[in-house]
Amino acid sequence: MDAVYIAGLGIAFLSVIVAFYAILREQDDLHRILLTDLAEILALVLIALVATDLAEALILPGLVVGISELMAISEVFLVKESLSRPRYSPLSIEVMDSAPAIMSLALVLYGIVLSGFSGGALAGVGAIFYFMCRGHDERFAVIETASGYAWALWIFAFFIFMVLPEYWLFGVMTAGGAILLKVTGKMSLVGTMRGGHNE
Amino acid sequence: MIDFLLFAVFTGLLLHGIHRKAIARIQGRPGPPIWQEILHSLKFSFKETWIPATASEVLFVAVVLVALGIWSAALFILLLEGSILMLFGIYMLHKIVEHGLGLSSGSPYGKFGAIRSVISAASEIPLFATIGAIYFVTGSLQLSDIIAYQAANGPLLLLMPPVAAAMYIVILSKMHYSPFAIIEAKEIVSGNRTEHFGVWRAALDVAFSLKTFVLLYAFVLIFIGGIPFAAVLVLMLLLLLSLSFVCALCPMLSPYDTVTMQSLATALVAVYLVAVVVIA
Amino acid sequence: MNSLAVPAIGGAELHVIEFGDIVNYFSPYTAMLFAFAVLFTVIAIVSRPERQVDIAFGGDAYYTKDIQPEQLKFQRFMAIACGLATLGAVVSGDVFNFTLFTSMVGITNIGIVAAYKNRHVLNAAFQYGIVAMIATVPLFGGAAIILATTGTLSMWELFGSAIAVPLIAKAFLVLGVMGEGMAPFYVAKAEITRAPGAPYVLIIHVSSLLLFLRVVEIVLSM
Amino acid sequence: MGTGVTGAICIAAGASAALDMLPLWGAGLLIVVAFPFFVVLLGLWWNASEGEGDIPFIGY
Repeated sequence: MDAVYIAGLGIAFLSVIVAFYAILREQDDLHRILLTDLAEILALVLIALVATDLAEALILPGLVVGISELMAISEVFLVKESLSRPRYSPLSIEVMDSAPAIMSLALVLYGIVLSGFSGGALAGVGAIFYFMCRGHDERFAVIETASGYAWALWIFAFFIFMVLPEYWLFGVMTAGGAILLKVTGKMSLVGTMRGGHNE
Repeated sequence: MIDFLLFAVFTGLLLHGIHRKAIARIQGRPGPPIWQEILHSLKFSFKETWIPATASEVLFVAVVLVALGIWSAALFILLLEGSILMLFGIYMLHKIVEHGLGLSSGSPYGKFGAIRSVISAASEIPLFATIGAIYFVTGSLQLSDIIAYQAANGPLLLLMPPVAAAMYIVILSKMHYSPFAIIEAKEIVSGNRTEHFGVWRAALDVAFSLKTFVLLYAFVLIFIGGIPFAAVLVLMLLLLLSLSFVCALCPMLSPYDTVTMQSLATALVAVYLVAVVVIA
Repeated sequence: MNSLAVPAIGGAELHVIEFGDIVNYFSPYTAMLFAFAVLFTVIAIVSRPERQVDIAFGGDAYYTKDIQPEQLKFQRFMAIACGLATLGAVVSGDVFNFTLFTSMVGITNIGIVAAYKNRHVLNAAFQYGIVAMIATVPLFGGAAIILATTGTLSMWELFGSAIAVPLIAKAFLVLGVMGEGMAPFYVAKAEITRAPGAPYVLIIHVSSLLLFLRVVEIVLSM
Repeated sequence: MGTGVTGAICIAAGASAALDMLPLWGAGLLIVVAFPFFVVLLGLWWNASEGEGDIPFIGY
């Protein structure tokens, strides 16, 4: 067994113990959610210590599961404490009224150049920025529809890989473009979540 | 096979009757005749039957069928000398039956029974420790292998008494009138069985008689080994009478004490298990 | 290629379902667990929830609680999701997939009761959720340690006698699954049981019991 | 009707297992599925009807 792995494992366990002890000590529920997230990250650290391609592939589902658990608990916490959503605009900075269009355009364009997951994330940031600044009276359903079709296209691309592997280039391009659209669409929804008009 | 099943049903009901009679005699009461539970089941099956208006109909009925199904399956696992891991699985699934019985009717008494059943989930863990210890010692979980091992090395009851004690506690916690039977304590009427009347109750009696038969039979097979069937029955009866003594002499514990006792038992078996592994 | 180690305690392998490198299999034991999970998922789909009767203290009045249709739909959806996650976990032939499905069960369990606006139930669901989340640390940690020490997550290789799985990894796996709702981490679950919607609430217990049964088999076989 | 069918399945399964026509686990599976229905349906078949009781309730 690699010495580095052992050392890493030791440090990770030390952190786990610290995190668990903190959760034990903490009384405030909100802080406990945050500390739980900390502990969850340590689970990912344990996987990351394996440091192979497989470990990398395992972190993503672990992360997704962790985030969804966190969201579920946060939602329960909101309802439990009957916290209402803020009604005022949390950010009002002048530049947010003048800059968004050109910034978002640049981000989206660069995202399209990158394509795939990271491109989608970048373009999505651009879209979020736009929606955050310009308000969000956009047509929710249209974005969702586009992202749904993109997803179907993505799946379709996988079938190309499976059934007609010789057209792999077409499959890659389809999948890359579709995931770009989908991640963009989904991330831009983040900017419009929580209230606002929505048809 | 069906003949053995029916035999087990009636023997199980008879064992329930003997259990009641023994408890009554120990407590200085005359008690009902030993075939009382058989008559009971028949009586319930003749009674007018419907489903309470507040109940979740499908679940209300399905749980009864599940109870019958899992314990018939458990009996066949013993009969075919299958894996005791599956037996353990069925025993755990019985917990679901208890929850389902209590929750499906919408009755507050049933609900309390179900909640208590969740609380007393600690009672299942000693069985896990039992299975683990048996696996480490005999190297197999097939009942046929365990019986063969005992034929070669003597009964497991003498080889690892703490494990047998753990299983004894597990069986005890499922007996009627046991100190651990908080889920059907009188202060919540009949606990999770309160709303199951008529045919449903008769079917549950059949299922629970199978349960008693299976648990006693399993104990004898796992810890004594392969002996003639008549001797098995005698041993089952003796085991039942010892359980009756405990049930008759111990008061029913409060839910928290029950959980404490069961957790302690689990901890003791776990310590023993670790010791067995370390020595082995 | 896919044949389980001969003394597999769950019984001989009956059928293998491959999704690429994700392999699921049925042995008599996992088939039994699978059948049970299917049974209760179907019950959750077809049955109507019960109407809980509550007694008003200080009189003979009582009232029944009805579940609103939207809440019912949400609960039922979550219960079905929970059933499917359980199905995935009990037949998984891959330790990491098992842990993933286990944590998914944790999420859906919170979801089943989260829609019910009762302070006690929500409080319990919150505490249960925290425990379930913390439990993913030993759960994923166990799987990661198995991967690091043995180089594989496939049960076909792990169940063989050639590979020794460290005891700590096994203990972590069991601890993780127990954190998803077994004794002694189940305390909050008893309060959750108060929520109406028996067929859905029942799935919470079905899933955690089946996961526990599965992890027992995995840990003993390794 | 159902009582008869499920009862027949149980008996047939038991008999064919005894005659080696079915593997034991197969017969067991059949009985496990059929027996619960048999018990419940048997009870529902012979239990009292939902009509008037034969002793009128006269109150306490």
